Amino acid sequence: MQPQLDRNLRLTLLSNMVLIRAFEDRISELAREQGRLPGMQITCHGQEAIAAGVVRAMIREDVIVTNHRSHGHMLARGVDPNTLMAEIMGKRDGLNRGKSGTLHLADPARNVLMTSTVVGAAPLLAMGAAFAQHYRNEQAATSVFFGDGAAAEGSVHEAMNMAAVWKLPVLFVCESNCWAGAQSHDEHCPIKRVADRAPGYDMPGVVVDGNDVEAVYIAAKRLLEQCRTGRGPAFLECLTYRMHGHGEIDEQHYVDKDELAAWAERDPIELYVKVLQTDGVLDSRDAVEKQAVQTVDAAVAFADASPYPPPEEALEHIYVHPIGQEG
Amino acid sequence: MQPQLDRNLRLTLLSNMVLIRAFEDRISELAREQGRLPGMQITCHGQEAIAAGVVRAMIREDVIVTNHRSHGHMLARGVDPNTLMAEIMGKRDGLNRGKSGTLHLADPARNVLMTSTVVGAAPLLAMGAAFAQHYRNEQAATSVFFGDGAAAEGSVHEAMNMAAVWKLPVLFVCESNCWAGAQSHDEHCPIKRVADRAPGYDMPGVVVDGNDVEAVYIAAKRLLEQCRTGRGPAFLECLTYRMHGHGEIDEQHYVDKDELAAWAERDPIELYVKVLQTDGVLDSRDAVEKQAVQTVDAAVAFADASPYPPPEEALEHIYVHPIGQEG
Amino acid sequence: MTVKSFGQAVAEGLTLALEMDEGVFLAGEGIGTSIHVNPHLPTYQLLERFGSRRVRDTPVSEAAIAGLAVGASCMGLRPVVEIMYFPFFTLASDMIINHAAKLRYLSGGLSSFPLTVRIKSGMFAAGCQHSHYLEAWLAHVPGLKVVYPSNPADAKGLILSAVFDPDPVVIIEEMPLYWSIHDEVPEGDVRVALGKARVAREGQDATLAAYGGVVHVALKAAETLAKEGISLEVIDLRSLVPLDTASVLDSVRKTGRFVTLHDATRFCGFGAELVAMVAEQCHGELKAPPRRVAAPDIPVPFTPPQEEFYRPSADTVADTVRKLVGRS
Amino acid sequence: MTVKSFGQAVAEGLTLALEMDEGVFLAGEGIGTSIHVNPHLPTYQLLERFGSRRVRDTPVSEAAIAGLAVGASCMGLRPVVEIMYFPFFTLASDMIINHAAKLRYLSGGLSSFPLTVRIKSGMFAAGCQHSHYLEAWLAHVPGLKVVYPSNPADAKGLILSAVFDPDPVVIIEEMPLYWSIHDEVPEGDVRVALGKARVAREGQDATLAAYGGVVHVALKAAETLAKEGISLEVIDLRSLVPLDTASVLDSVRKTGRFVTLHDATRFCGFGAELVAMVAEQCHGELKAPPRRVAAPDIPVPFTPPQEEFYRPSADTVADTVRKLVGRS
Ligand SMILES: Cc1ncc(C[n+]2csc(CCOP(=O)(O)OP(=O)(O)O)c2C)c(N)n1
Ligand SMILES: Cc1ncc(C[n+]2csc(CCOP(=O)(O)OP(=O)(O)O)c2C)c(N)n1
Ligand SMILES: [Mg+2]
Ligand SMILES: [Mg+2]
Repeated sequence: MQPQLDRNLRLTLLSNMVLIRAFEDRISELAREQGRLPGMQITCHGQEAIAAGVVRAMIREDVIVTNHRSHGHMLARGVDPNTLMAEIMGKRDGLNRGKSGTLHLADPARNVLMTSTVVGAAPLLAMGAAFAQHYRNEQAATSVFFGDGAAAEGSVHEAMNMAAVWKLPVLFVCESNCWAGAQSHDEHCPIKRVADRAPGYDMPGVVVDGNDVEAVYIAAKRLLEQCRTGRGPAFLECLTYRMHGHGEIDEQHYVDKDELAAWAERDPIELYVKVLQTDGVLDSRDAVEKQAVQTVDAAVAFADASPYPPPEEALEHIYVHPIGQEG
Repeated sequence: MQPQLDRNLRLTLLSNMVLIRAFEDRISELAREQGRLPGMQITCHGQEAIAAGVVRAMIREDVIVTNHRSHGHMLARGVDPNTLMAEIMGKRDGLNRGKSGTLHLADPARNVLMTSTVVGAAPLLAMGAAFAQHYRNEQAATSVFFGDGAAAEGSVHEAMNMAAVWKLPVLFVCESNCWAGAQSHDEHCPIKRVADRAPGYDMPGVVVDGNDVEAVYIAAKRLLEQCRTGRGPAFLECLTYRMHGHGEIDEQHYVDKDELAAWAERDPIELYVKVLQTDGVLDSRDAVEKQAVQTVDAAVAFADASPYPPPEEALEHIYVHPIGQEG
Repeated sequence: MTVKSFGQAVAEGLTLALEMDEGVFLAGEGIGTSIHVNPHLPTYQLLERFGSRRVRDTPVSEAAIAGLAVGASCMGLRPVVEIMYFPFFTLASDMIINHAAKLRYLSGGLSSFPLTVRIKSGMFAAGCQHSHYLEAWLAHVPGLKVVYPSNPADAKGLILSAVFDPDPVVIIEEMPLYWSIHDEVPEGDVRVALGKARVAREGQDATLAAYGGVVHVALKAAETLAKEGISLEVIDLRSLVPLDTASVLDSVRKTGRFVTLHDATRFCGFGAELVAMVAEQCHGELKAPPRRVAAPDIPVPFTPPQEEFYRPSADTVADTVRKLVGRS
Repeated sequence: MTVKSFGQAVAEGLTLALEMDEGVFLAGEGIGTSIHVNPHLPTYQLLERFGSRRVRDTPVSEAAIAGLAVGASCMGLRPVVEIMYFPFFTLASDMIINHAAKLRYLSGGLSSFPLTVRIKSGMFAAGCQHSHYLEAWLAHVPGLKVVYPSNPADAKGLILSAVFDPDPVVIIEEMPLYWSIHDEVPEGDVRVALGKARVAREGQDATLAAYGGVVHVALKAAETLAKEGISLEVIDLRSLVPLDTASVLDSVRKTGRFVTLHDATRFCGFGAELVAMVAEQCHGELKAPPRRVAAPDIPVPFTPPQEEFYRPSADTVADTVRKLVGRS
């Protein structure tokens, strides 16, 4: 039995997930409209509980490093949906002035420090960020999100090894969604649970149901606490399923329809709504959803109203002091 | 209790180790003579049992890939000491016409396929070689030697992961000699035994006393058998100690003298001589040693007699058909 | 001759190679089962056709993909491995640079490495972690050969030459060409020799050397210039290493003017080598300074107007040539 | 001013940086406890002096070393990390090329990465897996700065500028210089600005641009040539990015002749950029073709006579200049 969580927290977990879903639904729609969203769109449909659960378990000083499937992490962390949507559209008022698009979002003011879309790179960046926290003796940790496919990369190994040798405060969050592109788990990983590698780095490896937001929250909270108190890194594997294609263009011809349907039955939002309704915590699901849709409507309106940044601005933001104009 | 090995095999194990020791002793001496051996010399003093044990456990079709500490593996595999010594001196009659020196020896005719001195690279090369064996359905395996320090590299992780996913016939031989350069085990590895990572790749991880040549031989033989019969890769960690500096220039100021002395008590050759004498297998230790020294004397004479290759030969051996001269 | 897309032409080269030699196998991320179902992709349905022994989806593990190629080729196989996008080449670069390119040398010629690395390049609104034109890096490394086709026939002919070359060859494929360029492709095992440039358009007033997709940009500029009475010779290098220096220099000696064009950034790009070579060899024969048209020295931008800003255009090429011939 | 070795000068720069800013830390393989005990090594006794928090030996894990620098610098620290030998840069290259150099751009200027990467280069009878001159790779990547000192004062001054620069700077240190070059070094926090070349020797007949250890080779050649009445101007670039183009071009305009020199292989080396730039900018002002003196296009050989064969010599430089001025 999981301990009972605070009512407000539970409602926040739900509303975070609902907002993420509404946002990703809209991305999914917009991606089908010709010329609306530049590039391939990767959503986190089905993985909302991991974003909400882990991020709510973080304290303000904690830092996030994430990967190509980052919208949920950003929204859970409170990144402004307006600038987020504008960024995804490549607009001037985007979070990163249209320099990132969906793939490399950063909001350092909210400690969403960096995103890398090089698979496996985020854990190395996170290890470096956690080093800084450790170096400064901060009571803070870094959570890094990556996929089960990423676990094949040498970079993840090096990050875990160095974090472990130096006891750095990193929580490695592996979103095991059964796929890496069109490759299934057993095509890239010889063992069933990536977390079983954690003991090889002398760190705890915890496996949770990634569609159970409270389970994720509770595990993350405990492990982050351990990270913050000098006991070194930890590994949290969240079992889930990628409900959309790898990108919105991907029609998942390689996915077993029954498997997908079975996971749809375990939708993290539906599951949690049921729990909260049973516990009498949730009055109106509709209100939460309506609010989310309004937020997303506003974000799209904001983003649509923003122009593209000027082409020549492509020359900016490379160096702090542009070359030839140093002090 | 280990099973009793064949008398000839036991004597071969001993003579292999003794030859390696004599060779490395000579390298050590020559390294101290100004201008005799180009570059830094890395010997395998103290690790002879691993070379002899693993290589004797291999069949002729098996392939070796090795690293910067390779002389022992080469000699155990029957590489001609003359051309080996000449190569280390950078001479024209060297195994690789002076292109390799001590660091990148290759003798494909004897299935010593490749050496890489990029730490951690050998396991990737070995995985690729084992893929070829698997692809051709050969009943053969690849043994790869690397250090405990190398285990920190992402390349070793990627090699183990891919070999495991595809069940390739690689025996990963980790020579855990307590050091990586001047860094001790716990500065680069968060766990005591590197082999404890093997289950994370669904492969057996066996730890043996690397100074007990028969233990190494028996374990390697069993694991290689498994590799050759389609049961996938295996990991063998041989616990030992680096008895000389990282290179012959290294005076090991950072090494605890008592620790070194304790390991000297466990010299693999001395231990085995005692075993063989107790078992009445070894008639004359002196004869074995004399033979080895003669072989090494001859090797040095051969190498000394060989000139350096012509400078312009530096332009050769890049492409099979030199550019501009393609058929 | 049949008209095929660039991607289909690569596929045809790969198919032939797989048919002709049992030692040829393909490996890469999603080359078998892919999230993209597109008949213009070079490995489309090759898994179905040749099975997973010959056509192998790999883990997301670029160092291992390259290590696989180096190790297997040393054993005599002919691996053809794919690096999904050029920036990820960095992850494979130790294997390719320090091993594929050097191990034959280090062995004193005892070993050889008949491997092919296919690198997908180009821009597709994904930004600089997916798009980075690094061909100059590869060309700077002795031991590699580097080819860069611009059209379907060359793509097929170069991939065949690459696969059966005894040394490591890197072939750079610009993804957007896969479906955007269609042209005639000869049937059968028709190879294009490595190191032979092609005159894509004859001209008298200036020489332009390019490779890959921008050859079409150059041809468009040449078309425009022709209407103005300026005749631009366009040389499609096809192969950067070996480089067909004679073709370039002969043309420059004929026209007396030289310009290069590439999608890579200017500073230390491949164009620097071409201009340097021309400056060294044709001193006193040039009627105007040599010029480089290239991307500005910035990462590939994400947002569409900036991506467009990055890309060297036919207009820029035409303007540059006009200036060279004194007509601006 | 005190006379110091090149290695001691780097050490002095690092020491000052560590003293001046608590956010500066060093990391690398064997930079604290080393197998080499040599007072001319740049990190000699820094561990003893600053402790293992500030001076950190790492696992053999180049990607992690670079990732450490990127992550920690984004948090506001000033990491100074070492890549033991240049070929191992490949293993760190994803972090340096795709992250250190690009993440500020991708963030739209929100983040910055004040990190320094020290790469040890040079030849030392170990062969091409330990020696590979890849500075042209780095210079081709927008977002990095690249410096390459030739003497102790510059080494100290450039390392200080690098550490306190707000952007990623790579400094290439040629190991053999550590103990072979001694010269005066100013006391205290005396920085050498990034992007300012130095005229190492004035001359009138030809301009030679070089960087790192070969500056001394060039000076030796200049000495020989002077005796023959040929006056060679030697420019020590000090920094490849930003490049002090004005200094090079002004000198070329004065002398009318240009030659570059580097230890890297010729094809697509940094000399190609320099020659291209001069050819573009000084067309009609050159009295002779520009020239490159560089290593042949081969991996760095191991055996001593071949290593020597690889290395561009003062004799070759002198011969090249003699030809340029029509005196051969
Ligand atoms: C180094 C690298 N290789 C390949 C890719 C292409 N790629 C993008 S996402 C992806 C699959 C990643 O799978 P996983 O890590 O499980 O994350 P998921 O997409 O399932 O969330 C691949 C192969 C990349 N971005 N980076
Ligand atoms: C990629 C790489 N990094 C660093 C080095 C320098 N180096 C050579 S050997 C060595 C230590 C290796 O330790 P280990 O793997 O335990 O092997 P051992 O020397 O103990 O046999 C290092 C760091 C290298 N050759 N390659
Ligand atoms: Mg996944
Ligand atoms: Mg070791």
